[in-house]
Amino acid sequence: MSVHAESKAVAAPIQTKILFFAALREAVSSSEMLLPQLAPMQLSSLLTLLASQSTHIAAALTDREVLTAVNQQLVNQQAWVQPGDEVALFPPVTGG
Amino acid sequence: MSVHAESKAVAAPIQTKILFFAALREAVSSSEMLLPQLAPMQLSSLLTLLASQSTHIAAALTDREVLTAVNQQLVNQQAWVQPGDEVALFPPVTGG
Amino acid sequence: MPSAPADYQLICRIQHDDFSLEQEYQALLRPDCGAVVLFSGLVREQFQAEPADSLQALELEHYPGMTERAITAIAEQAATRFNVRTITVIHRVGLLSTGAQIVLVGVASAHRADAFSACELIMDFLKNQVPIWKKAHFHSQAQWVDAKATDQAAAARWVQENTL
Amino acid sequence: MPSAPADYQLICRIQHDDFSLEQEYQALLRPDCGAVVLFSGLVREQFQAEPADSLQALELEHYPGMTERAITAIAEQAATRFNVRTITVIHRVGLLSTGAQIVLVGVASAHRADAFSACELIMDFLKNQVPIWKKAHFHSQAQWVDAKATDQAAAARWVQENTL
Repeated sequence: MSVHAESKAVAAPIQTKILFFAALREAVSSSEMLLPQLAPMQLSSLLTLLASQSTHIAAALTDREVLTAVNQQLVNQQAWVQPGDEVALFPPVTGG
Repeated sequence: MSVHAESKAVAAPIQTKILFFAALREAVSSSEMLLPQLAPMQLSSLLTLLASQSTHIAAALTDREVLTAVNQQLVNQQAWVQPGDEVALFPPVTGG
Repeated sequence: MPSAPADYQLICRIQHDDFSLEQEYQALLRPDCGAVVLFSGLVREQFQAEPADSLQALELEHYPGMTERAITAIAEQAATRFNVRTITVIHRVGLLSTGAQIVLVGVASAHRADAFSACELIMDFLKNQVPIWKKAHFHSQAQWVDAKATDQAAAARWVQENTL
Repeated sequence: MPSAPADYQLICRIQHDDFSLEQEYQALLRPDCGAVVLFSGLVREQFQAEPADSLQALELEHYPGMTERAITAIAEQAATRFNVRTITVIHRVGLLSTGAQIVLVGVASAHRADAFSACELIMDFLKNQVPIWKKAHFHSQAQWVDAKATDQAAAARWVQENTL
């Protein structure tokens, strides 16, 4: 029983931080969300999971081009996200 | 006689100013010469005339690449020089 | 893959405060550098016809941490491809009025061609690969600035040249 | 043949005295310009091995009158080809020690690509078409600087692009 309890503790979901910037931050009305994540998943799946949280978020993600970064590196949606990673979603950049 | 005297006065040679710069100025040991010129001539002829003034000048003109300007415009040696023009001779430029 | 030379130096700052072009220029100078190229980007006047309005300010938002990482990676790419000694990138964030300085990119090198190329490459990538966004505040409304296709093309040309 | 826009402004000075990059930068700014590119050329350290010697100073000679005309023509060509508002060219002459500023080219425009291109074009032509010569003073001897083939190639590329 104690062994089972331990393995349950290991499998507990870790909070993956999702950051939103600029127009996307305004569209989702939030700059940061925590998404419980159990296992590695591709960014595309994580986005589907995120969109399932609310129609508001789903609309924000589909209404515009969204760039994606994992742990502060620009990546495409085939990239893998580990539980606890820092994921960022934002519109095309316009600095400089 | 007075008519002849007048036409001689009109045909009197005009001084064409020849300027030398940089390495060429040092080679001819002069920054400026005046060359009496009666009629328009091509720059190539004027350079031949100039070289005939001394072996020193002749050597200075043949020892290096010489760029040419007439009235402060870069020209090639087919350009025409009017009596009284400002002619400048110098090595390839190295400003900037 | 070649890496940036060991003696190459980068100054990178993201700040709200204004900067002094002269001070940054002096900090770039090295005895073996005969060429310095500086780019300064400013908030320029902008007018719109319908309804008649003019730009008051740009609001710049960024992604702290990733911005510095992205700029460092771009500068390192520039220093790897071109023979440069020092690079400075300063980008302001927050609310910046018309006429204000936004960004400074400075490069010092022995010869001019390297400094020009490195400075332009950094600016082109800064417009495309660094998480900074501009919101244009007009008197009657505010809107996020759209990314420009010309900026994508400008960055793409460095990639093409690289593969030649 | 197109000519430079009527509202384009040129500041051109040939002088022995040093210049302030900051002052010239401020003088270039216009409310409708979002981009300024500045090039500063300096006397860099130079060493020679045989006999061991180092550069003390450059001596710059020029052709008064023609220098200003040539620079004006080059700046006008830049303003005709690129959409720029203000151009500054300052070239120092006389004896300039190691570390001294030699030349400043500054360009202000609405967008960055025009300022970069105009500034680089002006520098490339300045190296090839303006009657200025450098003499390198080392401790043991002095020699006129030879024109470089790379500088000829740099200027030639603008001519090729023009005819495309």
